[in-house]
Amino acid sequence: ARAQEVTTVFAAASLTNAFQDIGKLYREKTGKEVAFSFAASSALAKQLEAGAPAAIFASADTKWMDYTEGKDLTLKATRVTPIGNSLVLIMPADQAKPVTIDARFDWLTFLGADGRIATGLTDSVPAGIYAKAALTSLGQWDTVKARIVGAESVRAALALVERGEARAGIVYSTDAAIAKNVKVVATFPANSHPPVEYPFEIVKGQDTPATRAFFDFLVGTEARAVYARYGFVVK
Amino acid sequence: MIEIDIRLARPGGFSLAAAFSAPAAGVTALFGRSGAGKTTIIQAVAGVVRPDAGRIVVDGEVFFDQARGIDLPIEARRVGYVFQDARLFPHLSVDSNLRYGERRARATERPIRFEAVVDLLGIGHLLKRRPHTLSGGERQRVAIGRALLAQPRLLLMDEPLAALDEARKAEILPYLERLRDEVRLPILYVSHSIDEVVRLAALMVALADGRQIAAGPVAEVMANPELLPVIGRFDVGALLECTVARHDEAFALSDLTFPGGVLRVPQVGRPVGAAVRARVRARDVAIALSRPEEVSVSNLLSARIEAVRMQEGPYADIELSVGPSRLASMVTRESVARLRLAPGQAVWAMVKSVAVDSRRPESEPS
Amino acid sequence: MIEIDIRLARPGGFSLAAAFSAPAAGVTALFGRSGAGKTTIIQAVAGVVRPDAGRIVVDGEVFFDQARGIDLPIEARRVGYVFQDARLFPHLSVDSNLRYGERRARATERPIRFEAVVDLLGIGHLLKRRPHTLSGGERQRVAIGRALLAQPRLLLMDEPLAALDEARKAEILPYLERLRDEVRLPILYVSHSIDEVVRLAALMVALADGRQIAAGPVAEVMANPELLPVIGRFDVGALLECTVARHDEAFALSDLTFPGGVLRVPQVGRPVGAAVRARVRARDVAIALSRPEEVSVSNLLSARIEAVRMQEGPYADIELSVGPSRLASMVTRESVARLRLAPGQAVWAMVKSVAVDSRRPESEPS
Amino acid sequence: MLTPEEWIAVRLSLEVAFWATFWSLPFAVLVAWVLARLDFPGKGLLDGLIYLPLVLPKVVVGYLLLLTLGARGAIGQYLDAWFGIKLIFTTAGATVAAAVVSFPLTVNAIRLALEAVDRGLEVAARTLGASRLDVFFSVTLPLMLPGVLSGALLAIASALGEFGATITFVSNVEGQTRTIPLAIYSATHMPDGDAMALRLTVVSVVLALGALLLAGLVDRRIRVMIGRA
Amino acid sequence: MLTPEEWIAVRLSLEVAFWATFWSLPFAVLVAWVLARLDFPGKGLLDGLIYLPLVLPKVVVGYLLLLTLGARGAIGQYLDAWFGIKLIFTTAGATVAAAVVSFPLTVNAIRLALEAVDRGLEVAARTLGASRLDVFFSVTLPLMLPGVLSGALLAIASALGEFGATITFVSNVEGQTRTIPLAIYSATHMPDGDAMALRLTVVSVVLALGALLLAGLVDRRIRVMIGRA
Ligand SMILES: Nc1ncnc2c1ncn2[C@@H]1O[C@H](COP(=O)(O)OP(=O)(O)OP(=O)(O)O)[C@@H](O)[C@H]1O
Ligand SMILES: Nc1ncnc2c1ncn2[C@@H]1O[C@H](COP(=O)(O)OP(=O)(O)OP(=O)(O)O)[C@@H](O)[C@H]1O
Ligand SMILES: [Mg+2]
Ligand SMILES: [Mg+2]
Repeated sequence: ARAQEVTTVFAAASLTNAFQDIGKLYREKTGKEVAFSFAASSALAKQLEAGAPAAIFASADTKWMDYTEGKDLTLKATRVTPIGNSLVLIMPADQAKPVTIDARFDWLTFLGADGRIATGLTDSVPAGIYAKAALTSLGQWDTVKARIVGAESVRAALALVERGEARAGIVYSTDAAIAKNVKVVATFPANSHPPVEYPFEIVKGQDTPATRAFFDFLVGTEARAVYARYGFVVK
Repeated sequence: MIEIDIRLARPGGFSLAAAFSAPAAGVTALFGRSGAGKTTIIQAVAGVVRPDAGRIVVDGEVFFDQARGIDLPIEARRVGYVFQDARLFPHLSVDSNLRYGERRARATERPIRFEAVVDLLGIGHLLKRRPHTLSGGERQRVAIGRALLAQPRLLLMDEPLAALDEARKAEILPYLERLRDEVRLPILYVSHSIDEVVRLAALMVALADGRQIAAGPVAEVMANPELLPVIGRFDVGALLECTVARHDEAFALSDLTFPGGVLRVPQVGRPVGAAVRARVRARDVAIALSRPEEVSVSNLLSARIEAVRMQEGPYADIELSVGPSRLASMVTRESVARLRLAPGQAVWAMVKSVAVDSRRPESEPS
Repeated sequence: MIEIDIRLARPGGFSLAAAFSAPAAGVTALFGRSGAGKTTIIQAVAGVVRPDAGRIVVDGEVFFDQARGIDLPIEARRVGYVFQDARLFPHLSVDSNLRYGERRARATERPIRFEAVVDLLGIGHLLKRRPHTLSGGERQRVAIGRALLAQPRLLLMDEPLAALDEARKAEILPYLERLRDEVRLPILYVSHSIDEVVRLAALMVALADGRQIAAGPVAEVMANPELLPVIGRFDVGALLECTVARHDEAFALSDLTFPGGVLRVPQVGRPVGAAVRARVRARDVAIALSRPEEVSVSNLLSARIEAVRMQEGPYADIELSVGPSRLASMVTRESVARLRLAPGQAVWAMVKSVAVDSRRPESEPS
Repeated sequence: MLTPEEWIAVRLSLEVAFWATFWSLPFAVLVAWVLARLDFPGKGLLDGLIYLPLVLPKVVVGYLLLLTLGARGAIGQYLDAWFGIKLIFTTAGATVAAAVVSFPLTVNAIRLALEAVDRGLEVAARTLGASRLDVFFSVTLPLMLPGVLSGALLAIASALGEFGATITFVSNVEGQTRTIPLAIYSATHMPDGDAMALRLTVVSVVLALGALLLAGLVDRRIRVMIGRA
Repeated sequence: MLTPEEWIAVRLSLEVAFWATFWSLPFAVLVAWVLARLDFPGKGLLDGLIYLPLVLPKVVVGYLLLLTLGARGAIGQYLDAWFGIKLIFTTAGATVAAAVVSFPLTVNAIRLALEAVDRGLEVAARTLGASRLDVFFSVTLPLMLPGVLSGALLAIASALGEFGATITFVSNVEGQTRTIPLAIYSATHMPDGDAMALRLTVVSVVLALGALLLAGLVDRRIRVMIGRA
């Protein structure tokens, strides 16, 4: 019942901080209610498919947005991609020393005898998917594949690095920014992987003025400031 | 009228076949050695065990009929079952255990009253207790009370008094007699005590290894030599059907006439003219060749020796006729030799009054 | 030597205080009405229930001593406990149940043998079966066997024979006697059957409501009028300490001398000169003013009336002396009046041979 | 101590745990009874079906719930059309998810207790005139209460910890479906989330210990009541 | 039918489920016995501790395992240094995660069965000369076997379905820790993963039904053996 009165936004879990701040700003400014559901983009997409009455879908990658579009669940015409992210290599703060990632980077020396790289699941968690793409395009995937450990979320990968269980991690710059005890030691070349983008769309049948109002707010200047504060690449 | 005709086999080799009928009121005793199949029969009547074949009819209602596919559910049979193990409900107080069946009973004309049962069984002080705090005998008494208060139309009692002391038994037995007679409650009764059986039962079914070796009036069945080891040598005896002739209030004695003579026994609680049954144990009957004078023995019956049977050990069984009635006497073989006892001889049978058990027989089997 | 001196209270108001000692070999009977505390005492000896105070010492080994803080664990006490409920292990076959204690027993000089026990109890055909397929009596027999085979140094038996038929009892009792005498196994024995008690026990402890009302040799305790309702009027009697004088092999009789006379009884299995005890029930003793001739009664003892006590109902108790020995006779009040029986009178006591139980007494209490 | 958001999550968790247990318990008792006392073809299948939510990753359970009970789901569409029951996004849905996930645990506990009830007592009750149903309520149920209680405790505990099925089925909506575990999940995606995650974890533990303590007291009472103390 | 990767996941799942059950069962029996038969201060705490893995989101459980048993963890560092046992990123670690998560379920089932064992029989065994330990193995354990079996089944089932704690503690390393649930999880997060998810779900269900069937047979045998059939 409540979903009718308030605008419900489906957002990828990695947008949690930013969207909550933006939601607060919006409430203060307009007095209107917005509700968020933060989960994996895939779960949200499936829920939309099952008829979940959300108004806006903010995905952490284009694949799932394409999926909902393909199922005619979200309005292609409304797609905006206001923010992106960059992929970085992190290490525990006490072992960190900057490196440069390119096609000649010697991962095995960098990792040592049994060092591991933690990242998201390389076939399902966006950060992991991008990491695999980047390493593949650098021609190094087969070398490091065995050293990759896939976590359930970027946060879990961060924890592994923070604890020193993994020697390094591949995460988003936004994640690295909020983590303690880790340092960014390199940024993956932007051309080594498809751009990390967060497409937003309005859900079919929910294109009401209220939805529009918040959707526009999400890409407005105030929102962009918030994105920037959390380390997103604002376009 | 209770008609039982059942066959059933248990895994492990035991098989049972029994067929007997019992009157609508009165006690029928099931008798036999341990493992003979007594409990199995009771269970079949209660509906706890399903016979392989046969039928069970109580008061015209078919409990079970294999041929017609009838098998009345346990609760519809309204039998009061006193289990060999007490089976009290552990989560209920003694009081609630007693009330369990009472609350579920149909209204009856002459309900068995709670207070009466509690008094009789001497469990008033236990009402608030839980079963696991009761002694073995206390548990059994509560189980008897619970079965009675369910206002059953048939009582199944599986060695109900085995765990009780003599005094308690002596109190409960007359009550069961009253139930039998006044409420006209038919009772199937398993007991190893021939005293209880003789006192309560009109009919007796004797079992051995699942076979029914005899069924009929108690006196007849008890005469069956196959039963001797079960009954025990010392409890064998004769039953005399008597009529109350006279009461001697001063000495608390009664005279009973039976075909062939008079027996003087401890006072029976029945009016003059009433029928009673007297049990005279063979071991309590002595034989004299001439009428003994000035002895404390009150009953001196003129008898004739019908048969003399030498037994194992020192024993000899003497069969006596007193008029048309029969008596049995157990003496030593030495006495037989000393007195030269022989069939046809006229003798005196000496029976102490105090040794005669007399009981009130209920309606006899048809 | 078994010394018991315990006090304990149960929630619900029951409290127990008992103090008695029993010889190192022999049977001590615990007697009393349902709920008197018999099982509780047995449990305390087994270590299943912990007394609030007191001590329990068996053969010099302290099982329990509240003052010294000793409480031997159950398994260290090596008591063979036959429970009022059989408590067979449901997951083991009868055979394995029997072997359970045997396998854990210490080596003893005269082990109780498996085959002997199985034969005695007639459970050979049940060995492969599971407890839940046994009848009530079969279960109890297996439980007895299991306790015996644990080669205990003390046997605790809580109404072990109540569920058994007379024939089976008659087989088991002599075996228990043999155990008592040959293995010199002390036994604490709870039974409602005074026959069993008299037959087996040297000592008797009578309890009422947790109080110990009497303890001592069976004959003395049984004379206690408080016990009459428990024992039952018909089982009262005298015990005579006798010596085997002569065997009459032809008639399978034995002559027993006792201070004051001779008793002729069914043959006892003891050599001439051996001590035996004979039980003469009051109800089996008749009185004659002159010596009766030509009667089957083999024992005519010249006696003197010591006391005449009128009882309720038709009964009168006559106390007789035969030389220095005492006998009791139960007659009707009418006979007292008819024969004008009075203290001081010289009479003849008539005792049928077949009515005398004689038993082999074991080492008497100290 | 806790932020208002956290309080909401705690309240919601309690609500979900309570109602999930409340609704699933009678069914669990019924199913346990059927499995323990009846024999029928297809019993094995039912047995298997009941264990499914345990065997499958909770995310899959949530997904299956979504497919069946979602607004467009096989059953869900009728729930909405006929009864106006909406599960997706709602506390009711979260309750369903928690109940389904805990169901095998509850059934198993109850079944074990039920199987330990002496059938001889049930027979005795029937000879005293009680119908099967009556016997169940007056004898069997009281005697298996410790198992029911244990089952309820398992249900509450697993409802308090349920995450995967809930977030997959009914998403993560504050005040509606964001129970403590989902709030912890969200917290881990916030810069200052560690403290919040820790607080909520502690709350979970305290709630569980509370439930356990309460269950312990109730259990003691039940055992005294049924004479097994 | 299944891809080689999927076969690896299936084999791994079976291994993990088997070893997790195998190792946790004796401890579960011990703990259940302690909880059911002993009384000591702090028993409530132990009881609570055992329920924790059930109450907490599995991800939190995994995180706590990481903190304690990781290579740098409070205990984990010594496991490595002293015994050379490495849990993180290994099948052994996945087994530990599965065992920890299923432990409360196993303990609970065993405990219920244990509490139903008639103490009178234990007393009888002791009068026959059996020590407490002997009694446990010769009387108590056989009589509670149905509960142990039921506990084992719960352990296997929950190990087969365990996801959150495993992935958080030991991550997803193919051939080491990538069990069926992890593979399914990945599949459900791929737009074209439905077919794979479905295949693996079916495999899970088949495995569970197989375990159940086997348990059913064993259970019947046990019941016949202990005379409760
Ligand atoms: N656990 C208990 N809690 C409270 N009272 C108990 C408990 N166990 C026994 N009692 C009470 O203690 C008294 C003695 O019990 P006990 O079992 O020793 O009797 P008993 O002499 O063996 O009787 P019976 O011949 O009926 O077996 C009884 O009144 C009984 O109700
Ligand atoms: N469930 C069962 N499976 C196999 N055999 C059984 C089963 N129940 C009883 N029996 C056997 O059937 C026979 C008759 O048992 P029943 O219980 O009727 O004997 P009973 O006459 O009551 O003996 P008791 O006086 O010892 O109680 C016994 O030999 C017993 O071993
Ligand atoms: Mg029987
Ligand atoms: Mg007792």
